[in-house]
Amino acid sequence: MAARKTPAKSNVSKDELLKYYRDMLLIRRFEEKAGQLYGMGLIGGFCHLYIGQEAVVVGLEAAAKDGDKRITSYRDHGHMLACGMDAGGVMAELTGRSGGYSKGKGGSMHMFSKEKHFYGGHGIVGAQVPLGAGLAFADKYLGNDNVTFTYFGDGAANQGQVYEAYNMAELWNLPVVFVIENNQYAMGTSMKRSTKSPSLWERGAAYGIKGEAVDGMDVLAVKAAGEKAVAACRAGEGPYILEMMTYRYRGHSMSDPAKYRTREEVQKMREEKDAIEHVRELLLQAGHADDDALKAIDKDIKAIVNDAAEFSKTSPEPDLSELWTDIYA
Amino acid sequence: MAARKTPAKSNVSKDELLKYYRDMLLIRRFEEKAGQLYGMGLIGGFCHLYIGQEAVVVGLEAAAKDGDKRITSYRDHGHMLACGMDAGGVMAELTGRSGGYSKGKGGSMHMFSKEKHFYGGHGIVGAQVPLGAGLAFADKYLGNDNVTFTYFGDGAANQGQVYEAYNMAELWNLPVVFVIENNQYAMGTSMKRSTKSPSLWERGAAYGIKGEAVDGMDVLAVKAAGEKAVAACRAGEGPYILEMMTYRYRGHSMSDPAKYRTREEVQKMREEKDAIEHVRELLLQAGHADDDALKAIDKDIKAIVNDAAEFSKTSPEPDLSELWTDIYA
Amino acid sequence: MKTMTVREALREAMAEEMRRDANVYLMGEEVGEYQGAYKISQGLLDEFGAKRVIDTPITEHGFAGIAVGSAFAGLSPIVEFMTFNFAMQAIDHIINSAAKTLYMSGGQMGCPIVFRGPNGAAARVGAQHSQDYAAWYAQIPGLKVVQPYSAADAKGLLKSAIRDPNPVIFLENEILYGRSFEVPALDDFTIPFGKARVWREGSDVTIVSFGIGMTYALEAAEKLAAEGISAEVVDLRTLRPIDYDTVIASVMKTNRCVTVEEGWPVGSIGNHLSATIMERAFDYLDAPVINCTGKDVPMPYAANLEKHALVTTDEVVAAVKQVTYR
Amino acid sequence: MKTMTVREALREAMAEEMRRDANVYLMGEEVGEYQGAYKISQGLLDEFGAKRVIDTPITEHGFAGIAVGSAFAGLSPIVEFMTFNFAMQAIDHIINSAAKTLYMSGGQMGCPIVFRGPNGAAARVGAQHSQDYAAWYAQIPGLKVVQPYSAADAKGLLKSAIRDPNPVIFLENEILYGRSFEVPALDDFTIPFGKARVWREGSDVTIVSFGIGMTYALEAAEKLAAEGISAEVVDLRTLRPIDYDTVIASVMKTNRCVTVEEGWPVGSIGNHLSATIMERAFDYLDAPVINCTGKDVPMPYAANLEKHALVTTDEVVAAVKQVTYR
Ligand SMILES: Cc1ncc(C[n+]2csc(CCOP(=O)(O)OP(=O)(O)O)c2C)c(N)n1
Ligand SMILES: Cc1ncc(C[n+]2csc(CCOP(=O)(O)OP(=O)(O)O)c2C)c(N)n1
Ligand SMILES: [Mg+2]
Ligand SMILES: [Mg+2]
Repeated sequence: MAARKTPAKSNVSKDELLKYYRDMLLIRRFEEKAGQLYGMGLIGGFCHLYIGQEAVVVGLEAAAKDGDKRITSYRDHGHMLACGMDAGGVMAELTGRSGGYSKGKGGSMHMFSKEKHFYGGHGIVGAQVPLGAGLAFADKYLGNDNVTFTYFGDGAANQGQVYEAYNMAELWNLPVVFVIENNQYAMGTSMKRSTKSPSLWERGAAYGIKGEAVDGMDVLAVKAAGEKAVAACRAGEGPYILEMMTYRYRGHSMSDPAKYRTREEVQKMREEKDAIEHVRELLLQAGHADDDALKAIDKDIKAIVNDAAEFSKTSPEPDLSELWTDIYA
Repeated sequence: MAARKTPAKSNVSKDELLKYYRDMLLIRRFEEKAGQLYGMGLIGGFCHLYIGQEAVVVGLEAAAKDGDKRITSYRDHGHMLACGMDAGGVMAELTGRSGGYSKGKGGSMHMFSKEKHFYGGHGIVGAQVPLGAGLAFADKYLGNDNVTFTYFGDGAANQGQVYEAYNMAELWNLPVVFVIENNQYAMGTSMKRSTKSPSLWERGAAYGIKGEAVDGMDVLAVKAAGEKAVAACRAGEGPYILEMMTYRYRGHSMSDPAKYRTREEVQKMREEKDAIEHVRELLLQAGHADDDALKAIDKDIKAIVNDAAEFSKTSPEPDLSELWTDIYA
Repeated sequence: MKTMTVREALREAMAEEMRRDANVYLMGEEVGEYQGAYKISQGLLDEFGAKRVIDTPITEHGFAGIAVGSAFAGLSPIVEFMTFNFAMQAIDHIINSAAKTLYMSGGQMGCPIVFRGPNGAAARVGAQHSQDYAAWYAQIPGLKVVQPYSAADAKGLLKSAIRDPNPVIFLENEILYGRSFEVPALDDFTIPFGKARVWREGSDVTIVSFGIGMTYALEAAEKLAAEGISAEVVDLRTLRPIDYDTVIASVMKTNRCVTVEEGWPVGSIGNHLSATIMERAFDYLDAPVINCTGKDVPMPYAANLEKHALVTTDEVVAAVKQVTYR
Repeated sequence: MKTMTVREALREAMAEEMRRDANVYLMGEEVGEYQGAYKISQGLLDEFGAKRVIDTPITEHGFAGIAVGSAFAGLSPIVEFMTFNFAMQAIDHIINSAAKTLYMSGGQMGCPIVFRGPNGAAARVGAQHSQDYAAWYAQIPGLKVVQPYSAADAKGLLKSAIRDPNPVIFLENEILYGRSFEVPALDDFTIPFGKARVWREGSDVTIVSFGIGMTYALEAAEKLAAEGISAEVVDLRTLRPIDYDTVIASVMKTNRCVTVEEGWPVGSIGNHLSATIMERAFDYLDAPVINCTGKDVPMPYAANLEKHALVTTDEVVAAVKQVTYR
């Protein structure tokens, strides 16, 4: 991955920078806590951590307006926190409790919030791509100017339904931003072992879709690209593809020892490209914050995460009658 | 469609030209007869005629060697005749008789010949594309230099599984020629109503696959392109995509009144681009044949087709016990 | 009452519901300019325009997913599959996205959508175009499954399906499209799900069927009547929910039952009815329930074989005679 | 005899058959360098190389189609689906391409292929990752369907599946992978399809199950024995073909039957057994056959709900008591 370029004219305000810092940190600490709870046996099944990729969702949320929608895969905790869903509600879903966003019935991979326009949380690799195009279809049908962010991975990008969705999204000019979170691995398969395509976003060009690759470890670059994509969509020139070059620090899921890459590779990413560290430096360099201020934020975040964890342990299991509800509306 | 260019140096021999003429004429007359038998109620269900597209299969067969494989959709009569399958066996399958290639159990859409390396005859739009890549996979696995011709339509070209197959075919360098028979319509949907892609073969480029568009109404252009594609595949540089610009004169199937295009459009194609007429002119111009010689061929072909029709009427229906055979090998 | 074909009934149902609710739209291959491969949507493009009658590329997986997504966002799509054979391309969205999401979201994310199109055998279209998916879909919690026989039921049930807040699989049949029936001439005629219809009362045996299976069931009942056997004929109409009570009540009266469907035998609707009737009315059964089904073979093309591959009226008559010990 | 896990048994079966026949190859997501998502293919890449142990992109529809095509051309692929939930993406190739082509080609075009992977619920993986497809696939003529319980059966049946000239659906179960059983230490140990195994003889009731369902069946039999009820436990092992004779013979002896499976109730294997037993052994039945199945709900994530969504041993015990009128 190329070295980070701070945007030429960084007209980002102190408050914005601080917000990105907080939001990314919340995701990271939340995920670390989720990892701990998993280790303690409080979370079961699959649990896919977002650590390393925080700048993608935080940068794109900065480009979103109220009413915009988002949908993603099973690696969804970051997306939910970034769009303002409650950390306690998310964590309680991870522990399968009644206080979770799906009353404990969905788990880590399947959460939703109508209020925050978060449409899941989908377990089938690639399925969210046509679904996301469909959310955008609805907005176009209803005649509003909302945009849908449809996130998927580099592995998902090989699924045929992605290209069916591309084709129709362009044919119908749907206001959807396809966000490829290219973290370079699909489970143990590196991108170069799954395709000879040099890039993923360019595949959309054959369908007539504009797109670009973006440094997904740089929240400002992400935000800038997001604003461009969103503007195109709102102007009726959607869809748009953003390929976010990013990296996950942890294994694919909790059970993955990640032997398919070296420790050095991960270490290098963390050291040279970490998205949170980057904003931390920007804050310090610009004099927007000093160590104490940042520590205060850390403390805040820790408290939020601890409260979420506490809630996720004390919230009761769903009532057994819940087995039979929500099958039909 | 651009006006036909006769290849710069046409080094095609008399015998070859005569063979293309015969082979194309056989397909056309066979299909006309099939249309008649359908009208008489001797053929049931779906029946998709190949009239207009003859140059595609005849040109590509001229580029094939023994051992090469072919697979296509339900619009398969032309492919079978072009690779040397018996007209009587094909027609008897259309009438559902025991003398048909599938003993009457497959019908127009589902015929096969191991001997001629014809792998069907598939009814699900797009399904033959991964199947064809799989045939090529087997040849590569077995270490021979056979090539597989995988035919599909412009409508099929939107199916996601095509891109999944492209990706793996290129990743594994499979010796497969993907032949898009772009007859400009998928049932009643013209290509411009189904995609904003300006061309179909170019979609393969994003996966790293070489390809080109070809005048599919010109058997010599088809053959030349086929030879290039086949050579690449045999040299281990497959896959290859050929987008054949062609046209079907008849409706999609026997029940299609084809109201989605004008009579004039069809008439213009027939008059300006007809593949058989083209070769006929070449033969006459070059003095390879006179009217009498061509009439003799016509007569020959008519006899073959009439014999096939006769066989397809007299061949008995399959024995009722056949209901229960061939479910398991 | 007015006489109309199943085709017209389906079209009327869609047109009426589209007039009633601007969020209802129709999407599928050739539904618009071509007026439908089987002309079910004839005239709808003219009336409702290209915004609401949408021709798609041949990409079932993709457009089913798009339609489901739009339903999550509040629209009420009707997705036409040219036939249900092609819905296998899209079955992951039908099952995993449409049927399961309400549950996975703890009740938040409803999916009001209708998937409709011809199911099962047409005439002479071979193995890949003739599969009957009734039993498969009926297995899935989160789906509702409808398979009408008559035009009245087609109309009333399709209107209910479009209004239903859940994903509904609406299984039509190509052979039935052209059949005419009496349909109530009401302004707003709907039929609730989960109510079987007794087409014919009888005392000696209960014949349970649905969809095109009813053709054989009614023909058989007619033949049996001529031989002095009185058959009660029950049309399930919906396969999820199933109206068990009507079936059980009838079997408790006749003490005998034969089921009829065109689909394959293993894991069939008939199997499910047999098991349910045995569990709930064991002591009332004077004979085993017999399932008349399509044969356990892929559909052959040849005319003579195809006829035998399907269930036949003679087989139903024979089964009834067997359970009535005649 | 040697003790090994189901995981090891499956791996040995593949390794032995790959040694035996150079045309057998393994394809799927993460089967090679990662050694299998569930480590079933551990070591195979090392032994057989990348030509025969092939990592694919995440494109089930595409690679299933490629594998089927290669089978038409004479190879014998083993396709691993990371789980059978993802096989829904590829189900058109499984049904329309693999299962039907021999018939459609009048016997010319065989398709020797094995589709294998974990089926049904694992632990806490939610609704989209927990579906049991046994009954769906068992419905399809042209497929063979295997669902082993023990390691010995896993090994012997997988070896038979790989040699079978037909498409075979081989349904494994993640929970069973780590369980140990005795496996015959033979050079070439195969088990024929269509032969049920009687795990436990008994006289009061027949419990029929397969796959992980056997866990509940055997546990229930143990508990029942303690209460003086003698249960015969039959493991179907293959669901297409089904060994009806063994089941019927047992029911004719015990006069009572309970079926056990984790899958959904409607159109279940249990339903099929109920219907078949009723048709073939009606006069022998002293009580209705009861089907114990997974509940008619999508799989919930919460631990307490998940436990109840699956079939339980207590339910099997209760069903047996009901049919034995205790
Ligand atoms: C259709 C399907 N196939 C396989 C899987 C198993 N699986 C879950 S995640 C995953 C890898 C996806 O990688 P990518 O799309 O790059 O996303 P990432 O996990 O890196 O965020 C696989 C193979 C699945 N859930 N769905
Ligand atoms: C998956 C699937 N969807 C729909 C159909 C119905 N159908 C049969 S042919 C056809 C049009 C295909 O057009 P194209 O690929 O251009 O081939 P052509 O008929 O022009 O040769 C359609 C929609 C089908 N057979 N399979
Ligand atoms: Mg990835
Ligand atoms: Mg076409």
